[in-house]
Amino acid sequence: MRFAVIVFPGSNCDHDCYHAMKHILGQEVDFIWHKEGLFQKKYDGVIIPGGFSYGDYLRTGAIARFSPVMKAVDGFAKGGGLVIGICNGFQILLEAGLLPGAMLRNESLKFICKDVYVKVINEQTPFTRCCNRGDVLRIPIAHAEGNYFADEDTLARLEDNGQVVFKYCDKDGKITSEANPNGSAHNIAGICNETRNVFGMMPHPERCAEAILGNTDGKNILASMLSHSAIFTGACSIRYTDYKQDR
Amino acid sequence: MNAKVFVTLKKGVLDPQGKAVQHSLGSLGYGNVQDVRLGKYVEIKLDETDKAKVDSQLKEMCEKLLANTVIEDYHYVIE
Amino acid sequence: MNAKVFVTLKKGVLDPQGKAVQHSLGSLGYGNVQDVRLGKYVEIKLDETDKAKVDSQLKEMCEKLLANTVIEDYHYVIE
Amino acid sequence: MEKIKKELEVTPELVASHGLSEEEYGRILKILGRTPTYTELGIFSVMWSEHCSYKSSRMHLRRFPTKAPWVIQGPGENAGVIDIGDGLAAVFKMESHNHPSFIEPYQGAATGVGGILRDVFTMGARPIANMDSLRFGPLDVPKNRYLLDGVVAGIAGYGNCMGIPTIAGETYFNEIYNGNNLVNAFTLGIAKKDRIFYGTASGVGNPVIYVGSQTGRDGIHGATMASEEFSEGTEEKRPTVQVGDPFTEKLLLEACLELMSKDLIIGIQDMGAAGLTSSSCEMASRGGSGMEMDLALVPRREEGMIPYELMLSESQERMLIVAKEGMEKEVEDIFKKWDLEAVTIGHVTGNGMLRVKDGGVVVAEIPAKAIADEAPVYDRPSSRPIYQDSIQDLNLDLLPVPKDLNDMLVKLLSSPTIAEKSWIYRQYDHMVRTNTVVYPGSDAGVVRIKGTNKALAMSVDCNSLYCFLHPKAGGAIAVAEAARNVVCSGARPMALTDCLNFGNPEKPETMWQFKEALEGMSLAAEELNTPVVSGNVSFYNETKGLGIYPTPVVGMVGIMDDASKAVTQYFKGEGDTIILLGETKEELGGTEYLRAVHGLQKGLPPDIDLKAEKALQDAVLEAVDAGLVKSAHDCSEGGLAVALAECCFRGEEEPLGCEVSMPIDRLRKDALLFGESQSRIIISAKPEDAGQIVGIMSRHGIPCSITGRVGGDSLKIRIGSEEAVNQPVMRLKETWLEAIPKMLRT
Ligand SMILES: Nc1ncnc2c1ncn2[C@@H]1O[C@H](COP(=O)(O)OP(=O)(O)O)[C@@H](O)[C@H]1O
Ligand SMILES: [Mg+2]
Repeated sequence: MRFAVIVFPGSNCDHDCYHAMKHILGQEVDFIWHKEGLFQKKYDGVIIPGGFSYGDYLRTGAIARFSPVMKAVDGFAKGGGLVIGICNGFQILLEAGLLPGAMLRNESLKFICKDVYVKVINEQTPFTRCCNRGDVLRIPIAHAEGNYFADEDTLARLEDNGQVVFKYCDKDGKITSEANPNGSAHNIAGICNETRNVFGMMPHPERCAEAILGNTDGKNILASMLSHSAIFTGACSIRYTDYKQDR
Repeated sequence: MNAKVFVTLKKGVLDPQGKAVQHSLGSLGYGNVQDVRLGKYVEIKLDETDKAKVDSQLKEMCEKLLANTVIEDYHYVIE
Repeated sequence: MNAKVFVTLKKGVLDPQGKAVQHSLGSLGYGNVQDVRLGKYVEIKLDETDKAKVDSQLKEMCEKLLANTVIEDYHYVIE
Repeated sequence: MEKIKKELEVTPELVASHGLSEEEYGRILKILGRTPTYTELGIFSVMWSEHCSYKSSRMHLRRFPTKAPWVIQGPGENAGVIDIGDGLAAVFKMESHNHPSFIEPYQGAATGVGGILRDVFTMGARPIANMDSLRFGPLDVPKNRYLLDGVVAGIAGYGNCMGIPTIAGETYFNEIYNGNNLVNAFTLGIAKKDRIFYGTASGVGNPVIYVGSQTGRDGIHGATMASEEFSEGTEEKRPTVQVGDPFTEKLLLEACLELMSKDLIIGIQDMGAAGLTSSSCEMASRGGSGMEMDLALVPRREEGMIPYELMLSESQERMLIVAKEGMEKEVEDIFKKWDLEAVTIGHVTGNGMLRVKDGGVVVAEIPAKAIADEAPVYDRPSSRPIYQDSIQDLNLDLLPVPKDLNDMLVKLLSSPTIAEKSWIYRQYDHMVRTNTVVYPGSDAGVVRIKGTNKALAMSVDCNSLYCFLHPKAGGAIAVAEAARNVVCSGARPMALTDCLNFGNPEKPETMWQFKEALEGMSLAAEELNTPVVSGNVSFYNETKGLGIYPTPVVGMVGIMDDASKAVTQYFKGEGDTIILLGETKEELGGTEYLRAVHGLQKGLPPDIDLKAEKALQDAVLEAVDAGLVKSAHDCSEGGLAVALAECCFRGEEEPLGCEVSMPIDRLRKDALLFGESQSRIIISAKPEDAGQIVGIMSRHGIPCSITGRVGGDSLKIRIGSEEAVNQPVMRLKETWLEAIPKMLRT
């Protein structure tokens, strides 16, 4: 399969996503510079990586959503293509209106980098096929604005439609306010659109997809995008290749 | 022409930064501070003399970029 | 009483945010935007009716907490 | 000289206000053979400031060992470079941003990180890890809380936005830093060994290209500010603080690395302290050439800037490049792709002169070598402080051993210097780039090198109280401890960088401390075979005549061949055997125990036997290599008891208890528990491997005792038949975790 990793000025998890998809999951991956208004190749999935696009100046994701490449992403999504936005990528999808809601500063007002636990609320999405409902995954967060906000109606709709994919929880899977690292409404860590093909999450699955880093929980999410295709239906199987230098 | 744009969090959206400032002011001895809300203040210099045009431009800029209307309100003054 | 405080970067101090916003407005087609500066806007509600007192308090608050006069200027209006 | 533009007239008052001595001014007159122009005066004053010229330290820095077969580039370039095999090199350096961080903590710290990052990527290396070394006054002073808050947010703001993980650091609190906090930032990058770039200008006619942000009036005389004491008037110098723009720097990084992957340039240097002045003089001087520039072409942010300001501005996020002739367009295109300016402002010449024009008029013309290399060098007088004997004098007989040693342990764990630092490092992205194998919280940070099996371990260390009480021992211990931390993670220490923070060098006492500390560091670096490859000196850390403790911070870098063998300090499993390596002596002088619990900063610091240290490090590496070591942690501040507690706390994991017994000894019990004897490491291993470990240790001549086992809910330490410590480990951990957040909430 072939994936596109979008690179905005200020993206900094682009190399990490590339590494995970290419060297850990063995897929074809291209970097796409944000000035490209059209995809030159056919892609099976688009990844909007984390980082600080445009320095996060003004508001996270606010400036990036106007980059030419977002037209291509929009068209790709409307055509049913898989789009995953991680951290800053999630923030960009919100600003672009591809997902509902907005991000506020973390309740602590501080940047937070640490492992958190998330619970799989909906396993029937292209991004959670390798998970079971109720699974608890340990995945790191690293953000200053991950405090998800939406009005009550929107939140109710998200919950009813099964668009809430991950919620912050404790180690045992309990969804408590202590386990909420940033103040997110309903402990939301990740949501998808109604058609399930556009997905955003604050935690970083690409940071925990390799044994050497001590945690492979994130691989379930990245690999789910593969199992969506004809090649990988059914049980999740993952090919490994030796990682090469990605510099 | 010059414009000043004010972007504030909507009523009903929690403002933890404002709360933190209020708390700090309290511990500095300003007990009479009842509420603090934090927003953004944008000064824009436009090469334009037509006030009506500036007005409609500013409205667009706010809606598109300067404010996220899911969480923020805005207003502006033209000088 | 209510007060509005404006904190802006001093003249000559680099304003990376303002620059980024200006650039973005430019590519959105607002070529007539000549300069953008980004600052903070603070709304403060005070349980106080003595305007002179409010004035001197606000000045102190700005100097001590709301602005860092090394790089920022401030002004305020009392309503 | 009539072609030189008329500027402000240079008067004796103007010379004095530039911080130049009469003798220095005389030297300038001799070099030029005439009165300098205003711009030239500015150029000399920044280049000959302490910060840029190292005039008080230069002759002493020669003492450092700087060579080893794996050293590719030692001190003198933008950063040091070592060979790490597989065709790769590690490029690293540390730098101070003390004064700016005191005046504007967020921006001061942020631009410190920005500056050190540029030093590293200007050599063609992609930065992969940062560290920070911080010192503040106590947290019960509101100003210090404000400084800590701003500095940490500034480091986070810049490093996180750049996408470089901050994987380790150190933080101390002591009232001596009340008026002078210290903020030292370290960056390490990786480059291909045969693609290292240097700050050099050569090839007559080659274009000189300015890239990056526009020039504003930022930080004019920042370098001179860093070379002065703080006084009442310092507040007025405030506009010398710059605002950092990490977003632009990220673009600059990517653009420079793209540029360097092609064959387009001769040399490149960042515009750090003294901006365009230092980059142009130093590049010309290193290349043995001259340079001519036209300031009218320099991109600027403000109107009406004069040549003096353009030459001295310290606007951030800028670089100077000497490209190959004819490649201007290619260079410009790369920068354009990243939305950055690249402007050809001059060319390399063959006459050795730095010639600066403003439009058609020459405003400065100076031999480049004279500014860069012929700066004054001072052998400043030094003498041992008269107070030295009295601070070393400690009579333990006057200090009874406390009855409740549990209570002492709790007090130590809540001392902010020992307490957990996650309030700080949680704000730093320490995982981005997906290389971090060992997170902050253990002895050293570890990053794997993608494309190889290797990893690099790194640590920053300095106990400045030791350095105050005995600068030579303190300097040696800083090196030894940094290396020991690296060894505890399973890596072999290879080379170090330093940041030498001291008081006013015009005081003989400061110079004595400086020379002694350097001697100690040199001896240790020699013995441990870890040459000094880069560094930075920060003098004048004084306010109203009160200087800081001598604080020579060491950043050590080590290599491990197999990243999967990285070791952390945390106990791993119930039933594992605990082994204490090294000898515990009755050494309480300079300890955190005396300082935090008894309010004494006195005595002689612990003794350091460098041969024993080396043997210990070799032995531990052998045991790690054999796969025998499950955890390793060195004893530092707080001694054995605190080190054991830290092994039990296990970072993010549930804590695990342990039971340890020590034989009855002639030592005082508090010295046994909290003394800070050097060259000690606590390791844990499977019980069946203990014998083999003891074998290795005895072969290396390392004192070694099986002292206990991991398990239970409590930390128990027996001395003979007495239970000296017995505390629920969960409660201890909470105390330790909560100490700093609690102080910040007040
Ligand atoms: N300012 C900081 N930034 C990042 N990490 C820090 C900082 N201060 C302390 N740490 C981390 O906290 C842990 C404890 O630090 P320290 O007490 O200096 O350890 P040690 O005594 O073993 O050298 C280390 O892992 C260190 O990297
Ligand atoms: Mg240490």
